[in-house]
Amino acid sequence: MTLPQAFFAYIGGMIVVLSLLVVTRKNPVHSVMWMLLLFVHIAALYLFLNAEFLAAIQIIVYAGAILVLFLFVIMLLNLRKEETEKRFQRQWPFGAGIGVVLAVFFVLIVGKIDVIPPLGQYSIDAIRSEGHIMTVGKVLYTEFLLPFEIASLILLVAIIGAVVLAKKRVE
Amino acid sequence: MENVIFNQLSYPVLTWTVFLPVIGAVFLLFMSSAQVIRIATLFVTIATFMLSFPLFKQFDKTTHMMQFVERHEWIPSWGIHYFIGIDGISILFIFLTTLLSILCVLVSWKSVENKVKEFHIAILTMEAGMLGVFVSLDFFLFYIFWEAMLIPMFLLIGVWGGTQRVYAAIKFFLYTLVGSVLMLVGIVVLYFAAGRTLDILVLSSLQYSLKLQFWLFLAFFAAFAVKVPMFPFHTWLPDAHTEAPTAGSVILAGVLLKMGAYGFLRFSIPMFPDATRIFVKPVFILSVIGIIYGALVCLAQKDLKRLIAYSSVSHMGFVTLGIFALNAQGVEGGILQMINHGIVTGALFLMIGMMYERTHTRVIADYGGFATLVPWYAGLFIILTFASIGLPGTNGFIGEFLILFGAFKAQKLYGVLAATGVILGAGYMLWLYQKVFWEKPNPDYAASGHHHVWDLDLREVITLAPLIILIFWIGFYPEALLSFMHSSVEHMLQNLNTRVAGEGLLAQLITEIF
Amino acid sequence: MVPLSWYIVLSAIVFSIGVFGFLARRNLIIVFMSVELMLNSVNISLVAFSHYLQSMRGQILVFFIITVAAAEAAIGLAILIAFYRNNPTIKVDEINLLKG
Amino acid sequence: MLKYTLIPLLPLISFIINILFGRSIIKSKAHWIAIPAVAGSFVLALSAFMDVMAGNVININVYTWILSGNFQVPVGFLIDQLTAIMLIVVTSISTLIFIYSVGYMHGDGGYYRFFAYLSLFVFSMLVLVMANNFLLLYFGWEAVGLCSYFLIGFWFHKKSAADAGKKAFIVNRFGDFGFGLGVILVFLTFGSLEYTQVFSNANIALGQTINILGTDVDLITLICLLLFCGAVGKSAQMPLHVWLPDAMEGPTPVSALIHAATMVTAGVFLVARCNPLFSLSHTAMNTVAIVGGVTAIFAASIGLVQNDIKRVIAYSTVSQLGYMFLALGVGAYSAAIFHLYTHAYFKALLFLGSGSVIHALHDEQNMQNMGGLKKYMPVTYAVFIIATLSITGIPGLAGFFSKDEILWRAYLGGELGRGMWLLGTVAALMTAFYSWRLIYLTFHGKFRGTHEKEHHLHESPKVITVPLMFLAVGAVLAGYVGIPPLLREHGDRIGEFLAPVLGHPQGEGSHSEELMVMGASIFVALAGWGVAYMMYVKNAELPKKIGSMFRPIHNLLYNKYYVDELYSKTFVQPILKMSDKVILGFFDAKIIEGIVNGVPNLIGAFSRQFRKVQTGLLSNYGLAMALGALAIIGYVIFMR
Amino acid sequence: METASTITLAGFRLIIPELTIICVALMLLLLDLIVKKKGVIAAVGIAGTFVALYGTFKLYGISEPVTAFSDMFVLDGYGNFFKVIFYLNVILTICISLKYMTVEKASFGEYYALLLFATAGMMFMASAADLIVIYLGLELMALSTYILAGLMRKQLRSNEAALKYFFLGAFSSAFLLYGISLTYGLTGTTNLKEIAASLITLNLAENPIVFLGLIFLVVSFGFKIALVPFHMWAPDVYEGAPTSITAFMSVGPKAAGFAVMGRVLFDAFGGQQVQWNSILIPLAVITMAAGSIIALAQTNIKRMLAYSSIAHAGYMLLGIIAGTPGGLTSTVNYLMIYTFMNIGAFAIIIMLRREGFQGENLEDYMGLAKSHPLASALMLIFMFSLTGIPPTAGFVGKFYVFLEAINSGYVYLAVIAVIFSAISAFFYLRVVMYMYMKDPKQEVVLTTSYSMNFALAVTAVMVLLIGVFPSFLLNLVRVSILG
Repeated sequence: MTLPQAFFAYIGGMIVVLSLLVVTRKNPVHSVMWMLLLFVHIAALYLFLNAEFLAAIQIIVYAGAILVLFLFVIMLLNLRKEETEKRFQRQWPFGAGIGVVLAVFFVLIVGKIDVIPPLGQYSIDAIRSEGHIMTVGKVLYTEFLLPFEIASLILLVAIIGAVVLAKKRVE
Repeated sequence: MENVIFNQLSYPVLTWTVFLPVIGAVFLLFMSSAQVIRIATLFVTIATFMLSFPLFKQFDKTTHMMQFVERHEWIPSWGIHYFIGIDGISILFIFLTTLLSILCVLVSWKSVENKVKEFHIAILTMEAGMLGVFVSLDFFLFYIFWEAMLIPMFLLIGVWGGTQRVYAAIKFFLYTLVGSVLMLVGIVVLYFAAGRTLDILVLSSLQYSLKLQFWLFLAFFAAFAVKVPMFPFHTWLPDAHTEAPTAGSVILAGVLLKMGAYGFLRFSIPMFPDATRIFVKPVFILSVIGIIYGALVCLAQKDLKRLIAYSSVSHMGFVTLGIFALNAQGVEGGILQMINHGIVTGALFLMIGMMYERTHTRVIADYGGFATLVPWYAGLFIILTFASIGLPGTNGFIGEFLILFGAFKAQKLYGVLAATGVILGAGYMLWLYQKVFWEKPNPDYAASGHHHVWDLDLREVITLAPLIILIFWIGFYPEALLSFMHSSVEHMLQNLNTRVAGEGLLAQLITEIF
Repeated sequence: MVPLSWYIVLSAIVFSIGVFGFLARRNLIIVFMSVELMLNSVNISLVAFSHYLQSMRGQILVFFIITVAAAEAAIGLAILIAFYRNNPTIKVDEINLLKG
Repeated sequence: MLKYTLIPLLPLISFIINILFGRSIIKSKAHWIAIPAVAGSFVLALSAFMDVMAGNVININVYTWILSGNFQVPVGFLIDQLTAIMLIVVTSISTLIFIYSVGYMHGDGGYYRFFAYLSLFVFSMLVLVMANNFLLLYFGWEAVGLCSYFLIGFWFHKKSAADAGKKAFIVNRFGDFGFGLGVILVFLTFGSLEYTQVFSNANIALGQTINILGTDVDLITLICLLLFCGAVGKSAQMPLHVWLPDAMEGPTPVSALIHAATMVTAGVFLVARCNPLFSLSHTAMNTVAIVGGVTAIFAASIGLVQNDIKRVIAYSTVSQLGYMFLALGVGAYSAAIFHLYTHAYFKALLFLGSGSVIHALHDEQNMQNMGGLKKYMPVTYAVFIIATLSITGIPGLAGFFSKDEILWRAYLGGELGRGMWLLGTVAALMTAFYSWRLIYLTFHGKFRGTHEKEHHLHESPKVITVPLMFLAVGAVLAGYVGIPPLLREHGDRIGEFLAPVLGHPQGEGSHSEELMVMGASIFVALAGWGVAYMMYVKNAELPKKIGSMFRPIHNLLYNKYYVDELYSKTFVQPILKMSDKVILGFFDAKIIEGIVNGVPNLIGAFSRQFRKVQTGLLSNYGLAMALGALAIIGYVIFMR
Repeated sequence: METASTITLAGFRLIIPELTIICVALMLLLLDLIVKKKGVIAAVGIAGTFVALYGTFKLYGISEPVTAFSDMFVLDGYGNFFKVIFYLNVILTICISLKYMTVEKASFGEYYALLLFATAGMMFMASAADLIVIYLGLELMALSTYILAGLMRKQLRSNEAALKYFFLGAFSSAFLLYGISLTYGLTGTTNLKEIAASLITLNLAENPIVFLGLIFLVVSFGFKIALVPFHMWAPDVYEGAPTSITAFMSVGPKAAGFAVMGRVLFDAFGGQQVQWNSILIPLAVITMAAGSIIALAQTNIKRMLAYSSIAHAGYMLLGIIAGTPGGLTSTVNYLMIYTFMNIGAFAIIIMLRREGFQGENLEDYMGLAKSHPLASALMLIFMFSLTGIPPTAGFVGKFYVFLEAINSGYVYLAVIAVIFSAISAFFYLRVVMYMYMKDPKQEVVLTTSYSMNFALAVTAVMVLLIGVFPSFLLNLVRVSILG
């Protein structure tokens, strides 16, 4: 096992374990905490794959914004009694079964995946020479201009939505 | 298009005939007084009837070709045309439809008090739909009219019907819909088999593979047999007939039931001659069962309208029997019998409706001795009774005799079996007449009784008179009607005979399918 | 060198765990987190593909996914709060006013 | 041509006028339209008869009635010798009965209706006899049935009358069922329905067979038997005789005209008319003879014990019709027509006479409640005696000549004919007995009815008695057109007159044999008279004694061999029960409706079950989605 | 393959309709702060949509498909036709919701903006030539509709509807993304045309992983168009959401789903028709079956129409299964017709809603024909059109779909479809039956407005017009899609 493989083995193993922890912990706050750790590992994986910018926003947006939002809501809703009740619902064996079968299917099907297509121009060297953020930025504002604009609209809608739905209004 | 005769008149006569009721219906929307609506509707139906007159005058009886043809682009991307015209088979139904529509308006003059406007709109759209079915020469157009009729009929039964009306209406609608959607699939398959056209004339002139014919025949059979209705697809009929208002029953019996048989004549037989040969026997068997079964059920009925409804099953059994005899007498008798049945059963329903207005009961046992109480009514009713039985001198005889002749010629055994229906027919109709009109009068309805019944008034006599006259006219001079159909029927049979491959069709089919 | 398939299998397993979480948990917030888990699994595979294909598209898509995820989180939690105000529960199996 | 067309048309016009305006305008003056019309027909018929006598056979087509493919039927009239005789019989008797009815039906609420129906009947009967093709014959055939239905049910408020009318029509339908098929078969065989063409081509059917349910049947026999079916129904032969006695529910003039003189003889006319066909088939001929002979004795035996005056005459009619068929069956067509002709007079006379009696007794028909009427009703009594002498075959009266001719021809008709002759002679014995029994019970002895009725007893008015006298003349003299050659050379004028249509009867016998036959029939006539005299005049207690001695036989006869009950039990009731309970109650309501309603109900049940899948739980929905995806993956990737 | 292109402003010309919609939406947000009358906002929204419609018609002139934004966006007749559907959808929805939202006490200015944002999302989906744009357009649409569904904040069922819609939507998004990632991983691209090219050049036609990706894509699209078994959200959400939004959702997202489904399957996976048909055929059958059958037992009319909409998705799918451009055309045609008849039906439902009266139960329709003959007549037309009875547009739609399915040899599917459509007639008829054949239980007062009348008039006229003279629509759709 080469070093990168060993590193992957660690990170991959941790990701799986942490994922399981996230979905099985009784206390949602604990789940959020495990998820935070999970995101850190995923960010590490991104780094490992030469995606520094993504690693950064993984931490900043996911861990920094989304998870905080989750925590915030959990606190807001003040779910104290949660810890005394069942964490799974009745159909959980089905869920588990489906999860396992799905995983088996996936592994059977995608397990032997390999890269066939002709490689693109963004080799590691190419990215390195320009810097990852620079590369991403350039592509984003040229080639992916339209999606970028749409994404901005999505964020706008999210703001409106949050305001409309959650704000207390005087009628 | 050299095999049709385009409309020779200066105006599109068929289009006017079909769509005048629709225009009338639209105008009704803007009227409010019930009486005005009735008069307007009567006016529209009479106008439609008048409009169809030139058809009879100008009709060329010597040719089988479609006449008064109009043909315009309609849906060019599907190769579908607005293509209408009539031949000797369809022209009589135009007459029947326009006539009965007038009578329907007349008979509803007093009996319909509720939602008058909607009722008359339904009647008019119904008329347009029925006429459309008979004039369509494009299968797509035909199907549109065929299905569109269901809507007003559904409402007629369901809104203005008797106590079980909702059940009857929905049963009627779904039953016929299931049949006709299968036909829709058949139509589409045919469309491709014929090279993207639904022109009925073209479709009838092509030769299809036996297997295709077989399946298409079945698909069409589903629609037509339900509509006829053939045993065992008949059970919607008693309910629909019984629960429908008088006008609805008249239209149902008078015209709607004819469409199935008309479909056989217009589509099944000309388009699928080989399959027709295969299906002659099953259709014969079902027809004969229908004749006897319907008659036997009549013997046990306790409800006036139900009895007449089941008698329709029996009578329509004769019609299909005649048509599938596939000889001139059988087919012409079948067509004539359709007209006859429309006249006689239509008139019977009219009369029962009139009586229902007086007595508010349809139970046979509630009647009795009415010949004393309402002699004119009884007199007209006996005419209908004997026309229904098929007494010589009435129209019923000509139709039944020709059918039996044709059937006997084609298949002796079935002709004999069918003829027993004539005996049973006399049995139940005379039993009905005796129970209603003879014996001791029901004191309830006598002049001193609680529910005084009165004899026919002028409006009612006018309503019935044309039908009574027709009964005798056709009975004594059937050529008046038969002469229209000779060439068309002859042509149809000629085509059938030249295109039939011969013996062993069934065996060939079995090998093709398996 | 780590083979591509390892990443993909990892992604698949995390995805399956997400599915399991979605189907099994009662707490809506954790259900939502399971969805995030599924998104992350997709991200892993996308970044891996991107890396191995030497293409930028995957990473750009990940960028968008993260953006959308943030928007989704905002809206989703807003809906949750709006719901909670009317019916103070976030148990999946207690939310069945609409059924049949 | 108009002349001949007017013969049936006049009564039709009378009918139309009476039925349309009778109720409101004409009312009790209906006979002023009906009688001239029928009398006019009579005059025209006489004129037509003259034309035929002059040797012209009239065959005219008025218009094409039905045309369909190669099937073509005209409305057309054929007036030949046979028709001419029928025309005379029908119109003359009709005229008399119309007049009679003026008195008989006086004051009845349905006076105009009665004359309307009678007119319609005359029209129909005339069409029947004048038709030049089978289908028009069929038209008249059914139309007389219709009139019979109306007239039997004339007093429709009586359930028995209504039932009887319906019964007559439906029983006749059974016969017509065969008749109709026969007509169709005639056309299919000969390509035409016109008599002239059919009969001239009759030979082409010889030897042809037709396959019915796997067995080959001789075509011509089948045709004849089918046609004969109609005759059996209309002429009330076994086994379709059941309607005629019940038909006595109608007014008596109707019984006289329709159910004795004219309509019921249509069957005889039909077979005679089709003699070219029947002559080709021995089987058919024998069938006709056997049915006739058996009916003759069967009906006569029933007549022996009946108490209803009209029923006795009705059974007598059935029996006499049996004679006619017997004659037809042995090939003595002209003898049958001869008897038809004479029978029309004496039987009409009997009926009208009984009508006179009934009228006098205010609708009393039971002979046990009569007696001693001769002093109150001398004219009626006299004509009754004449009619009875005639029907029993006392020499010199009409019945003797025709009956003797039939028996003689039967005697000559080979082995079967000999048997038939025996049956006929026995039936003649019975005829004599019940005829005289009727006279004695009605006119002799003491009146057995109530005093009130006795008080009102009186002779009928002129309008009734005058037609009776006319008929009595007919009953005496009608026979002299057919005197046997034995008694007078060329005496059989009617036979010779009919010969162009009906041919000459076969078979020759010696004079001694003929005298023996004649003697036998005279002997049985007298013997029957004597027995009746013994039993009902001499020793009034005898009938009861004999009745109790042969109780089972008496019951059997009195109940008409239980034929009605048999039909009801084996045929009518099972069909009614089956259609109610099995077909309507079970098959239609349970099986077909079960399927028709069952499928939607099943779908509805599915619907109610499946909607439970929609639990409202978010996770379940997710589960469904995931399962769906999984299933697709499994199915598409691993299964394929 | 990938080239870093420069920003071309020329591309913006092609998205002028989208930009118009977005700008109007933003304007409405601002306008909401100044104007109190919602009618004005609605009017501006409608006017803006008409401007966009005008723009789309202007762009219709471009006969050949034109791409822009480095092939992420394609302007062609297919997309344009769908955009017309979306415009109609949003215009009619605004028309029918003006009064209604006041009754529901949820008359927010944002409502109209969100409708437009959702529409913009759909428009991007319809014109997307790239999976990334599809994803983002879909999310834009979805997020907006989640909010709209939950707009009646005080009503628990609206909350619940939004909640379920949101969670399941997010769940299905994950599937979509997984599908995209697999496709991307194998073909190296997300551009639809390039995917198609790669599948051929890289010989991936039989590759199970591509197949897996395809399945996931179909699953997520199936979610949007409510195919069984991915339909489970639909009844609940349709019932809980504000009725106007139900109308909007039952047409817009469904049409958008079909738009991307058609594009992805035909453009990207055109060579794999056999494979995707093996997925779609069973889905279509159970969709028609479940939709038609379960609807029979419903008593809430919105819920019933939800199931009906599921069944209709099954019929529409037949056109795609046919696998020919003609088949696709028939589906698109069906969608257009469905827009009219479905929104019309919902409009009537909305009219029944008033203060203190839900008007959603079938019983509420009892005897409606007596008190409101015109409204009942219109409902009757819509119901018969949904059943597919001529001479209404519904029949034309069904006929075309069957035509194409049979043309491609799927006679048995057509038979199954017609049988289920006959079964479905029962529950449509029941509405008619309640209106016409029962006696009213209570007084029903209709909430009408000019805009509502306008919407009803448009839908009813179109339903009848297309039913009798389908040619103009057929020509339009054929020109749009077949070129």
